[in-house]
Amino acid sequence: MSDDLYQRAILQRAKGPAKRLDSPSASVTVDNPLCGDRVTLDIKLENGAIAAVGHLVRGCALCQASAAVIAATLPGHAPAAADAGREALDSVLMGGIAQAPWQELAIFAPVQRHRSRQDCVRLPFDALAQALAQAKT
Amino acid sequence: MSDDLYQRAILQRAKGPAKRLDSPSASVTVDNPLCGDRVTLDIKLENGAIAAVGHLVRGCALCQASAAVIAATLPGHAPAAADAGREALDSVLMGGIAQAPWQELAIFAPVQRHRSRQDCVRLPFDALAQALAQAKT
Amino acid sequence: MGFDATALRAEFPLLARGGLHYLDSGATSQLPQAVLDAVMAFETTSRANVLRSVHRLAEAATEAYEGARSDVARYLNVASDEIVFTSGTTAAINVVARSFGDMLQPGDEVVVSQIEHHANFVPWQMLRDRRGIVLKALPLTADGRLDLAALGRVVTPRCKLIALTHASNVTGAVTDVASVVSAARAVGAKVLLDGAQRVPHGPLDLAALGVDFYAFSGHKMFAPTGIGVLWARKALLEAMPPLLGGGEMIRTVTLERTIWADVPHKFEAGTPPIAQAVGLGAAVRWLSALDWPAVSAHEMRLTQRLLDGIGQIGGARIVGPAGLQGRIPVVSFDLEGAHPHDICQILDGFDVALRGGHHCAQPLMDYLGLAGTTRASLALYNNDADIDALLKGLDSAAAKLR
Amino acid sequence: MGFDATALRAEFPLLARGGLHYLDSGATSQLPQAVLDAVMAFETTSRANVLRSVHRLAEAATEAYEGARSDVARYLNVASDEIVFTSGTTAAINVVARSFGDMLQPGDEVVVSQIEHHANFVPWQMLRDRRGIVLKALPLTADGRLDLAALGRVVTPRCKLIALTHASNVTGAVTDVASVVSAARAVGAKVLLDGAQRVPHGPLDLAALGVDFYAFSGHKMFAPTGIGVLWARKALLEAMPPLLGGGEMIRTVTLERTIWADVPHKFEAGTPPIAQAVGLGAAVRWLSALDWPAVSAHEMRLTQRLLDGIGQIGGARIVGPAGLQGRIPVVSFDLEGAHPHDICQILDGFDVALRGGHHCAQPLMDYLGLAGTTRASLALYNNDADIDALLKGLDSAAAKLR
Ligand SMILES: Cc1ncc(COP(=O)(O)O)c(C=O)c1O
Ligand SMILES: Cc1ncc(COP(=O)(O)O)c(C=O)c1O
Repeated sequence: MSDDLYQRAILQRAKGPAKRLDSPSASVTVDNPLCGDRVTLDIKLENGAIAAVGHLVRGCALCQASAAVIAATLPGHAPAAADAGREALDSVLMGGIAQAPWQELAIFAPVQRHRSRQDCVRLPFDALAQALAQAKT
Repeated sequence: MSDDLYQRAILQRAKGPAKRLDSPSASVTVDNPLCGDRVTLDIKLENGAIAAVGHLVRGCALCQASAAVIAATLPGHAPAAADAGREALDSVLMGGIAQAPWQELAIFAPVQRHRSRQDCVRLPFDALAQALAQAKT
Repeated sequence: MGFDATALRAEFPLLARGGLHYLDSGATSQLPQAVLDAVMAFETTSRANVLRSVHRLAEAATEAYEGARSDVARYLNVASDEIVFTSGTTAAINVVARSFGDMLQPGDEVVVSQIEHHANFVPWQMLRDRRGIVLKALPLTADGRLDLAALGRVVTPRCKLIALTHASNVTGAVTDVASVVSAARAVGAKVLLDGAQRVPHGPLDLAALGVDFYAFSGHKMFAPTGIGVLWARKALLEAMPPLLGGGEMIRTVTLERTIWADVPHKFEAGTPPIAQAVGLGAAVRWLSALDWPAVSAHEMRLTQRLLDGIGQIGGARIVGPAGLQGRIPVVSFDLEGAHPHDICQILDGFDVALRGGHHCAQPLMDYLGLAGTTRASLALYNNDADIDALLKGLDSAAAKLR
Repeated sequence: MGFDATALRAEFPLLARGGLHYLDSGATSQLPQAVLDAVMAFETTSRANVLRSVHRLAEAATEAYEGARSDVARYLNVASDEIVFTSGTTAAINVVARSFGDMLQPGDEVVVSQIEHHANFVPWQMLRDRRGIVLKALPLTADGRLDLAALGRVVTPRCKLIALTHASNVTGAVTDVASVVSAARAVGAKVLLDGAQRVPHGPLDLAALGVDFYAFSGHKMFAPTGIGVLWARKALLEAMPPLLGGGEMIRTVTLERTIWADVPHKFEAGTPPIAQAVGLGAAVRWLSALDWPAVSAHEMRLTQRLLDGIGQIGGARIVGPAGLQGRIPVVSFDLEGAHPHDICQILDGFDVALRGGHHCAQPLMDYLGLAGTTRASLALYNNDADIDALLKGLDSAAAKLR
């Protein structure tokens, strides 16, 4: 019933190397109080676009994979793509599809049936939103 | 099931006139916190014996009847008869019999099956014990 | 929809067995099969701790528990994150008396009334003794209602809270909430209603009532014992410190300090009464499906019969309002020369369950000059046979005791 | 008497349906049919409020409720008027932290430990912040036991209370109570034990333990949610002011002042969790009838299999004592590179219910330097198939996640 969560795609992302940025425009750490997960997200803005994303996760595979998808997808896009990512994730978690450039979020479709785990996937997006807000000020 | 409590004997005693003493050796008022019942008992000692008992009850029929039986039984007896009365009542409430001079307590035999009401019958005996203790000091 | 009194009564196993005229629902109501089934189903298919584990049982338990919170919120027409599960009315009011009360300053005033149940009286007296607040009691009118005309005099600018019963467990009188709320608003005070007796008699619209706190128990509204509800406006819950500390109510704990979880969890320390909350959810769903105008008409028709019947017994006197206006189906009376416990005991012999005594309202009894009253409290499952048995038994008790 | 593990498991409807390896009993245990039946029988034949009315239902309810108190007292070998029913361990400890705690003076000391569940930690931290007491935490040994050698240093003459867990919900370590009690006695301090994890594993002799307060929950010991117990020595209960005010806990109430009822009722404000207490009574009667040496041997044999099996998984490490000495059948472990929630989720796919996370013991996690552990907690109904399924699933999870 739950094993489906741990498909190759998610696990590969989760196990991929995590990399922090050296001189980020903004850097944020957020916690999930329930499970103690902790996500650190760095972003670098250049010419109004996101040049790079760094990440470090002390957390579960879902959380790690989610942060890794952000780091892989976002560079080269405008900050507004972050909001689109959040919406794409919500859509996937409700059984819908993810619009470009966030198609890879489809790997989280099985989480739809595991409500208690949805926050794990969302946490990196919370960190992302906070980092962008920080970069703006 | 419960109607048996209100037999003629108990009701007659309960409805009999209550009379306070004019110059008691001791007078005590006790409350039953659960139902708000209140018993006042006066005793007069003469030559080491109980000469008279006065009583006033704001309470249920069982409580009134119990006080009335005390007032009718005790005069002329030594104070120790009060303890015997307590024992006789306990005996009746456990299905046993009441020794002289407390035979009339047998009217309370049906209370045996109504635990929540046993304290109603006991309250006047509590007041009696306190009044005797007061008279001694 | 309509309403079939016989069919409805048949849903209550304890009553369906027959042989009992249960008129003590104001103390504790009976349980419909739907609630018994919901609790049983939970305990035998979904039992686990909530908000903690990720396995399927824990997910099911959490969903059932949080689902109950939504059901209750719907019954009250409020948001579900304003619903705090407690162990009962008493616990709910005590939370307010501590968490809100301990934010008050010496000299601040709390207004209760002389008709309150001890649950809405003793906690405020304890607060008075702890914090040096001033505790005032709204007086009563001659027919035993709150004397709302006195509000202008009793409620001063130092008043921070008016805490009143929504419906009296002794007289059945329902409080006119609108005038209480406007008196409170005039001085910036909050309003708490003790809804223990009101909730079994139909859905509520707390938003429309305009109060700030509402407390009630499951066991009086066809739900299990061990569960109750505190509803409060979210801003108040957020401002109030928690009363109890422990698991589930924290965000982070270190040796040095603790950060609370969001509301409502901040007020739900420890494993909550999970199965009981599930039962409460089932009860409000069951209640919500009823045709309430029809149910109320049924309750009131029986109440009228009761008032009329008692009025015809020599020496009997209704304690509280004598009519149906602004009342729940709770009727207290005094039978001259007969003690309430004797009456109840004799009625038990007629298979009628009543309650006699001070009903946890000693200040009211002092005001009335009575040691106690005899009370018949009805619920939607009562029927004409119950009233017949009561009146017949009362005749006999009166003849015997007087 | 002996002990038939298969027959015993069959008494638990949720488990008897099959298909689930429930190893999360440390969070909440399952219910045997005997307890379900007792609650159902009460609700459908004796449901009424207690200590209030004289009708037959009320008499039956009062007898059932007070009978449960006697049953629990017998399980603990104490007097029944020292048993206070609460809504759970958390509520029980909070009562002590308020009622006993608020009698302490600034500068007085309370000693807890770094291994405590938040339920036995946060209330004392709140007391510290409220009353200015000094809160000290007993450190741990390398294998995650209480460092009792530190007692001499940590417990000073200003110490008024030592509040420790009887058995850890994370490591399974059982506390050596005798040395705690003697350290307390040397300075006149009281001892509170959090027995939440200990009570499901057999009857207790509190008199012999020599402690002053004991707290536990029904839901972890095969009884309903919403019920718990605070035991305390009578003299302490008599000296402590009540935490909650309301009905049932008073002798008399006037507008001016209130006189409390006798213990234990002074601490049971409002309608108690009646049906839940009846369920708890049934649970302790059911537990008392078991052959405990045989049950313990069964629990320990499975625990040994678990310890051995986990030890054979590469990268896995037991958190806490590695042996059977002084432990309950609760086993936590860390699997390098794998997050507890991922492990639990994958194990759920093998029909195995585990719990991962901080287990409401964040100070312990800080000490261990872990975000959380994965925990298997056993009860008397577990069997070899449960252990097999767990170990098989763990192999698979380790292969997948690492
Ligand atoms: C050791 C310990 N203490 C206290 C508690 C709290 O118990 P409850 O949540 O039932 O109040 C628990 C269980 O969660 C526990 O394991
Ligand atoms: C008006 C009122 N308030 C409060 C209570 C207390 O409710 P509980 O005993 O369920 O806490 C009751 C019932 O006894 C009541 O009738």
